[in-house]
Amino acid sequence: MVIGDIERKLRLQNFEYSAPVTVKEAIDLLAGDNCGARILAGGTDLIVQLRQGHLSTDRVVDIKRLPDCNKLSYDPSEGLILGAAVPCHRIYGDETIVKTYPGLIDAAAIIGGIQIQGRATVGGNLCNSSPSADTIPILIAYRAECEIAGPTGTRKVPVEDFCTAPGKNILQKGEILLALHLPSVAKSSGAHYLRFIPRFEMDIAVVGAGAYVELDEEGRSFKKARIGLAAVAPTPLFAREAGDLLQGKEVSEASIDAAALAAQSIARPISDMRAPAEYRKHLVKVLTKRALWGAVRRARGEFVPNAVQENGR
Amino acid sequence: MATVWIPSQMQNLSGGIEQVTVDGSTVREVIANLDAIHSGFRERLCHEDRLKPTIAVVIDGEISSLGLRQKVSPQSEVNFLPAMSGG
Amino acid sequence: MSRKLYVNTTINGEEIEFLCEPRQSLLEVLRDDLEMTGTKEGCNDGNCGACNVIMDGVLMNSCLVLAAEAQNRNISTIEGLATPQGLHPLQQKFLENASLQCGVCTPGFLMAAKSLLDHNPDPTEHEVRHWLAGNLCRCTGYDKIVRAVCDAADVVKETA
Amino acid sequence: MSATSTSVNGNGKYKVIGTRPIRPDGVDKVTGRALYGIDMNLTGMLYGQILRSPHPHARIRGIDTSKAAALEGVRAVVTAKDLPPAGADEVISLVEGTFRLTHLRSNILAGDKVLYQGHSVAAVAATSLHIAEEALRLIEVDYEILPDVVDVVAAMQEDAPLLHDDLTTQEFGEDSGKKSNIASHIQFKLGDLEKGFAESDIIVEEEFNTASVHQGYIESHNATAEWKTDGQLTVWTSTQGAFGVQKQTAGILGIPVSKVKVVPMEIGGGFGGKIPVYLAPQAALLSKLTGRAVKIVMTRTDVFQSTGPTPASYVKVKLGADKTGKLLAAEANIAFAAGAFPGSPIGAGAVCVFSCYDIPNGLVNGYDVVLNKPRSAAYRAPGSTQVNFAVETLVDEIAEKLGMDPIEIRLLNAAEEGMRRVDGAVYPRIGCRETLEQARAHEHYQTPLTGPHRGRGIATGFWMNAGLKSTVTASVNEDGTVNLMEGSTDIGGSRASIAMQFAEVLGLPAEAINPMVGDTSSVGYTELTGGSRVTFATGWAAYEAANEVKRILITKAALYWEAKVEEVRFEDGDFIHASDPEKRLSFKELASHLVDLGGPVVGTGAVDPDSGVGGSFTTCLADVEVDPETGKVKILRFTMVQDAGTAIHPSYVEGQMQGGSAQGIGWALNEEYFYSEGRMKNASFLDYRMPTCLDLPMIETVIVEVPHPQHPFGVRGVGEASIVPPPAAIANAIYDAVGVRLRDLPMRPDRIFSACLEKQAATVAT
Repeated sequence: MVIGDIERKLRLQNFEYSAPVTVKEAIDLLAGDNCGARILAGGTDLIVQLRQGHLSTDRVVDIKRLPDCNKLSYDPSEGLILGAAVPCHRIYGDETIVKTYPGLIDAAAIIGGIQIQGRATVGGNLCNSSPSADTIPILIAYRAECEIAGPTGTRKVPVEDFCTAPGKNILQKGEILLALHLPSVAKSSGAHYLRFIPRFEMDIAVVGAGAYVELDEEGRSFKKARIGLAAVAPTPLFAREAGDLLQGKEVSEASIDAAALAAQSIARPISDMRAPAEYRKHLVKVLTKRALWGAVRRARGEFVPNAVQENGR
Repeated sequence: MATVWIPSQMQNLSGGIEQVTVDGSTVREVIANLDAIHSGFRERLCHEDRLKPTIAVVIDGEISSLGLRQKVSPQSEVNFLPAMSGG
Repeated sequence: MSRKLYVNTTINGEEIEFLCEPRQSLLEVLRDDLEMTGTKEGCNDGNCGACNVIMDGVLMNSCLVLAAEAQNRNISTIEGLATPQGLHPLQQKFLENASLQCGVCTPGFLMAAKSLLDHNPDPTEHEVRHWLAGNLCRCTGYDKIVRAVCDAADVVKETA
Repeated sequence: MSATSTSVNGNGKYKVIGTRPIRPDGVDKVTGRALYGIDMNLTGMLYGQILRSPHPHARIRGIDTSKAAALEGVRAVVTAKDLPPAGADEVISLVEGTFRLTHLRSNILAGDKVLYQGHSVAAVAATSLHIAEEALRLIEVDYEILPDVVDVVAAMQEDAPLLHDDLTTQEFGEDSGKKSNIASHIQFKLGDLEKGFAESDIIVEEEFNTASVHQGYIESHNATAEWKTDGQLTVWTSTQGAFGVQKQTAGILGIPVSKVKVVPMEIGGGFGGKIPVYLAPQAALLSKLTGRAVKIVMTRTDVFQSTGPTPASYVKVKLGADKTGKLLAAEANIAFAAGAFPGSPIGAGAVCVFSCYDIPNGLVNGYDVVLNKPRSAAYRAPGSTQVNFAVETLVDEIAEKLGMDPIEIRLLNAAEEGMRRVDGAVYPRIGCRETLEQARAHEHYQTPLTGPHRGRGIATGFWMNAGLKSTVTASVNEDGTVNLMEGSTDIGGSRASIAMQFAEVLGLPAEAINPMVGDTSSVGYTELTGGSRVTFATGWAAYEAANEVKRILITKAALYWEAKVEEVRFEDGDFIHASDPEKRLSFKELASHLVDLGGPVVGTGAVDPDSGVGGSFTTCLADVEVDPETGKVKILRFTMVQDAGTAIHPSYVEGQMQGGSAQGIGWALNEEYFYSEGRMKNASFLDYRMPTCLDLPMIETVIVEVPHPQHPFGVRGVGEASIVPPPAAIANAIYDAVGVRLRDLPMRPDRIFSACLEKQAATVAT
C-alpha cells in the first residue's frame, strides 16, 4: 500500500521555541534533545523546509540573542569575524566590508530579495549546506574558517570541508556554528562572485563561481588564486587545482581559460528543473572566467561594481 | 434566402458543398430548411429545442446569444462555430 | 502540544500582547489572531513579498518570521502606513498612477517601497526595480508601480 | 523614464470617458482594508484542507479516514462518496463550455481514479489549520499506480494510457465512437489549399511546442462556506464570476441554484484561472457535516499542481506566399493539452491561428487532448498565444526570405473588414491594420537598434472578446450621487470604467457614482469577468441603466414643474423646461427634490450584447539583448499597440496592455510546468519563474481607437489580446540578435545557447 505522501507546502509542525542568551545554554538545548533540535538564525531556509516537510524538529533554538553569533568585526591583521546570525543587510551595510571583501558582498547582496537579505545569514547559508548556496564558493575562495562550538569545546574547520552532501554538514549533535573567520586580504588582491540565473533576481543559482586572486605588484601575474563553485556537485566545490594552475602565471586569456577548463573538469552537475547538466557544465567555464577576470580587475584597482554599488543600497 | 456556410466537418451531410442558400427568418427555420435539403443537420446542430451547447451561431459576424430564435434576414450569412469564451 | 508563548511587541506604534504557538508565523498571527488582514499571504515561502512588514527598520517576509521572534520588536504593517491626517505619499501615488489592478500585492509593495525610501530617498528607476524585485505583481507589468514609487520619492523629498 | 502612453485618436467627444479618475475602491486597497477571499473570518469558523494525490495516475483501491477523524480538533472528513452520484450524460453548461457533471465532480473529489498529481482526494475540517494539515497525514489512501502520460503528442497515440474509459472523440457535434484521449477534433476549411500552395513561391513549415503555464495570480484559491440547517448555503470566495460559482457549486452538490448564495469577495487576480470552482463544494460538504463555517485556502503548491494551467501545445503550421509576400495558403495542426478532463480552448486556438491575415486558402485541424495534468483553465486570450507563436514566427521567416520589412509583410496581408476567416466568419470593422501602422510610425520602430547581440522583433495578435449577460442597477441618492450595483467582480479597476460610462450618460462626475459589486442574491444575473467583456458588456448595461434613470428623472422634473413630460429635455447634465428656459435643474438639484416627487429613482440595465467576431488586435515591438555565452535574454525595450475601440479609463487600458505584455514575456522566456515522472517539480514562486520588476523594462503603450461599431461608446474589450504576440515578437527579436529560431516555449537560456551552438556547428560544417 502506498500511503499518500505529501509533497506540499504545509504550515509548520509543532515544536518548542527557545531563544537562549549564552552559548552554553544553546548547546545544552541542542545536545539534550532526543529528536533533533534545529538552529534558527534568519529562518529563510529552515522555516520553509519545516513547512515543506523536508525537515522535522521538536525544538527550534533561535541563536539571534547569542552575542557570539552577532559579531561583525574587522581587523586588518586578523581579518573578518562574521557571526553566524548576522543578516546579509548588516554585512553590505558595513562600508569597511564592502571595501575589503567585495566578493563577499557580491554574494550576500544577491540572496533572495531585499526582504530575504533582511533576515538571511551567511552562517545559515553555510549550515543549510545546499550545493547551490551563493556564499559558500566565495567563502572558499577567501579561505574562510568555521568556528564551531559544541559540548566538548570549540573547533575550527576550513569552510571547504564543512558541507558533506546536499543539506548535510559536519556539525555534530549539540554543535553550533558561531562565526566565520575570513583571513585578511593581501595587497593587490581581488575577489569576485557571480552566478547564473534565468531571471535577473530571486532565482537559485544554476551555477555559481567565486574567485580570489593575489597578483604581483604590477598586477601582471598571479601569486595565488582560489576558486569555489556552486550548484555543480552534491556540495559546493573547492576547485583547488584550477586555482593552483594560475600560481606564477601571467594574467592572460590563455591562463584564465586554462583555469576555467580545469574548474569545468571537476564539475559533475545534475539535470533538474533549474537547468540541464550539460548546460551547467558549460556555464562553469563561462562563470569561472568571468569571476577570475572580475577578481583580477579588482586586484588591479579597477572598479567592478558589486550588487550594492550597482543597485544602490 | 440566407447563405449558410457549412463547417468542413459537416460537409459530409451536404455532399461536400460548403455554401447553401436556404429560406428562413430565424435560425430555427434555416436549420429546418437546411435539414430538408440535406438530412442530418438538425441532429448535428441541435439537442432537443436548442443549439448544442458546443455550437455557436454567427449571423453576419455577430455571435448570437439567442440561438434558434435569432432572426435571420434574406441577405444574412450564417456560420456555425465551436462555442468559446475568454479568460 | 507545546505550550503557547506570551509575546509582547509593538505594532504600528501600539504595544500589543498575544499568545501564539511556537510554530505560528508572524504572518499567521497578524492575519488570523490579530485580524490585521492587510498583510497578505501569497506563497508562504518568501518568494512573493505580499506579506512584507518592516521589523526594527528592516524589511521582512512575515511568513518567514516566527511570531515568537516578535518579542520586544517594533513592527510596521500596511495598516499603519496612512495617518489620520491622510494617505502616505506612496499610497496617494499608487492611486494616481493606477498602480494596482487586483490590489492583493499592493500592501507588500507599499511596505517594500516605504523601506526603500527610508533607506534611499532619491532612487533611480533601476534602484527601485532592484529593491522591489522580491515582490511579485502579476497584473501590472510593474510599470505603473515603478512610476508611483519614483513620484512618491519626489513628494517625500519635497516635504522632508 | 520614457513616456507611457499615446492615445491615438482620442477625440474629445466625451466629458468623463477618456479621463483618469481615481478608482472608487482604491483607498481600501492601498490601506489594507479591502477584504479578499483569503481574508474571510467568521465566528466559529473551521479550517479546511485538501488531501491531494501524489501520483499522476492511479486507481484508488481504498481510503481510510478513521485515524484522521479521530485526531483531536478534527470535526469532519469528506471524500467522493459524500458527493451525490451523477448520470453519465448529465452536463452543466457554463459560459466557458459544457462539461459532464461526472467530470466536474471527480475534479472536486476523485472517485475511483486520480488523474493528476494534486488531484483532490479528501477534505478535512478542523479547529485550526495546523490540525487540519496534521490530519491529512493520517488519511491512508491505497493507490494502484497506473501508467501516466503528460505529453500531448504521446497522449494522442493509440497505445497511450487512457484516462477515461468512456471518452470518445467528438467531431463538432458528432460522436465518432472512437475511444481515445482525443476528446474532440474540430476542422476549418477555406478555399482550395492545394491550389494555394501550388501557386506559392515560398513555403515554410515548422513544428512548435509550448509548455503549460500558469495564470500566476498572487491570491491563492479560497472558499468559505456556511451551510445552514435551513438548507441555505452561502459561499464567500474570490472568483471571476459569482453566478458561475453558484451554478457549478449547485450542480456539483446536486442542489438548486436558489439554495446557493455566492458572495464575491475582492479578488487577487484571475486571468481566467478563477472561473472554475476548486474548493467551494468541499467547504460546503464540511460545513454541512459540522454546522460551522469552513474556510479552505490553497497553498501555493496546490495552486500550481491542482488548478488551471493553460494548455501545453503542439502546433504545426505551413504557410505559402507569392514573391510579393502575399499569403496564399495556410495549414495548421493544433493539439492542446486539456489536462485530466476535456475542455481546452481548442476552438479558440483554431479560430485565432490565422486570424490576423487575409489568406484565401486554409485548413485547420484542432485536437482537445486529455492527459495526466490538472484540468486546464482559461488564461488570458485562451488558446491564442500558443498558435500565434507559430504563425508569427513563420511570417517573420517569409519576410526575411523575401527581404521584406516585417511590418510591411503584415500590412500587405492584414485582416480587414469584410475578410473571411478560415472558420468562415467575416470580419466587421476591426483595427488590425491600424495597430500595425501605429507600430510602424512609433519612435521605437523608427529608432535603429544598435549594439552587438541585439535584435528587434515584431508580432501581431488577436483575441475575439466576449459579450454575454450583465446587469447593473442604479439608485439615485438625494445628494445627487448614485449607488450603482453591478455583478462583475472587479479584478483590474472595472468599477471605475463602468461608473464612468454611467456618469457620461448623465453628465455627472465619475466621483458621483458609487459602484458596488453585488452577490448572487442582490444583483441581476451577470456572467463572468473574463473574455475582455466587463467594460464592454457591463459598461453597456450601465449605459442602459443610466438612460433609464434619465427617463425617470425627466418625468420627475416634469412633475416638479407640474409640466408635461414632453416639455422636459435633458441637455449637458441639466434638466430643462423646453418652453421656459429659466427652469433648469442640475442632476443634483433635481435629486434633492426627489423626496417630494413620488417613488424612488432606480434604473436597470440588463443586456446580452453580441460581441461580434471583431475583437481586438495588438501589435508589439520587442528589443532584446542575448548573452551569447549563456543564452540569457534581456528585454531592452517593449512597446504594445492595441485597438481598444474607445479607452474609457486610459490608465487601466494601459494597465491591461502592460500586464498582458508582462505575462506574455514570462511565457516567452522562463515560465513552464517542469515535469519529471509525471510530476510537476517547480510548484513554487521560486522555481516557476514569473517576471520580477527587474526582468522588465517600462512597457510603452499605444492605444488605438477604432470604435466598436455596435457599442454605445465604441468600447472593445482590452483585457486579453496583449498577451498574444509577445512570445513571437521576442522569438523574432532573438533571431535578429543571434540568428537562431526558437520553436519551443519557453525560450530558456539553455535552449537559446544550444541553438547557438548548433548554428555554429552548422556554419563550421558548411
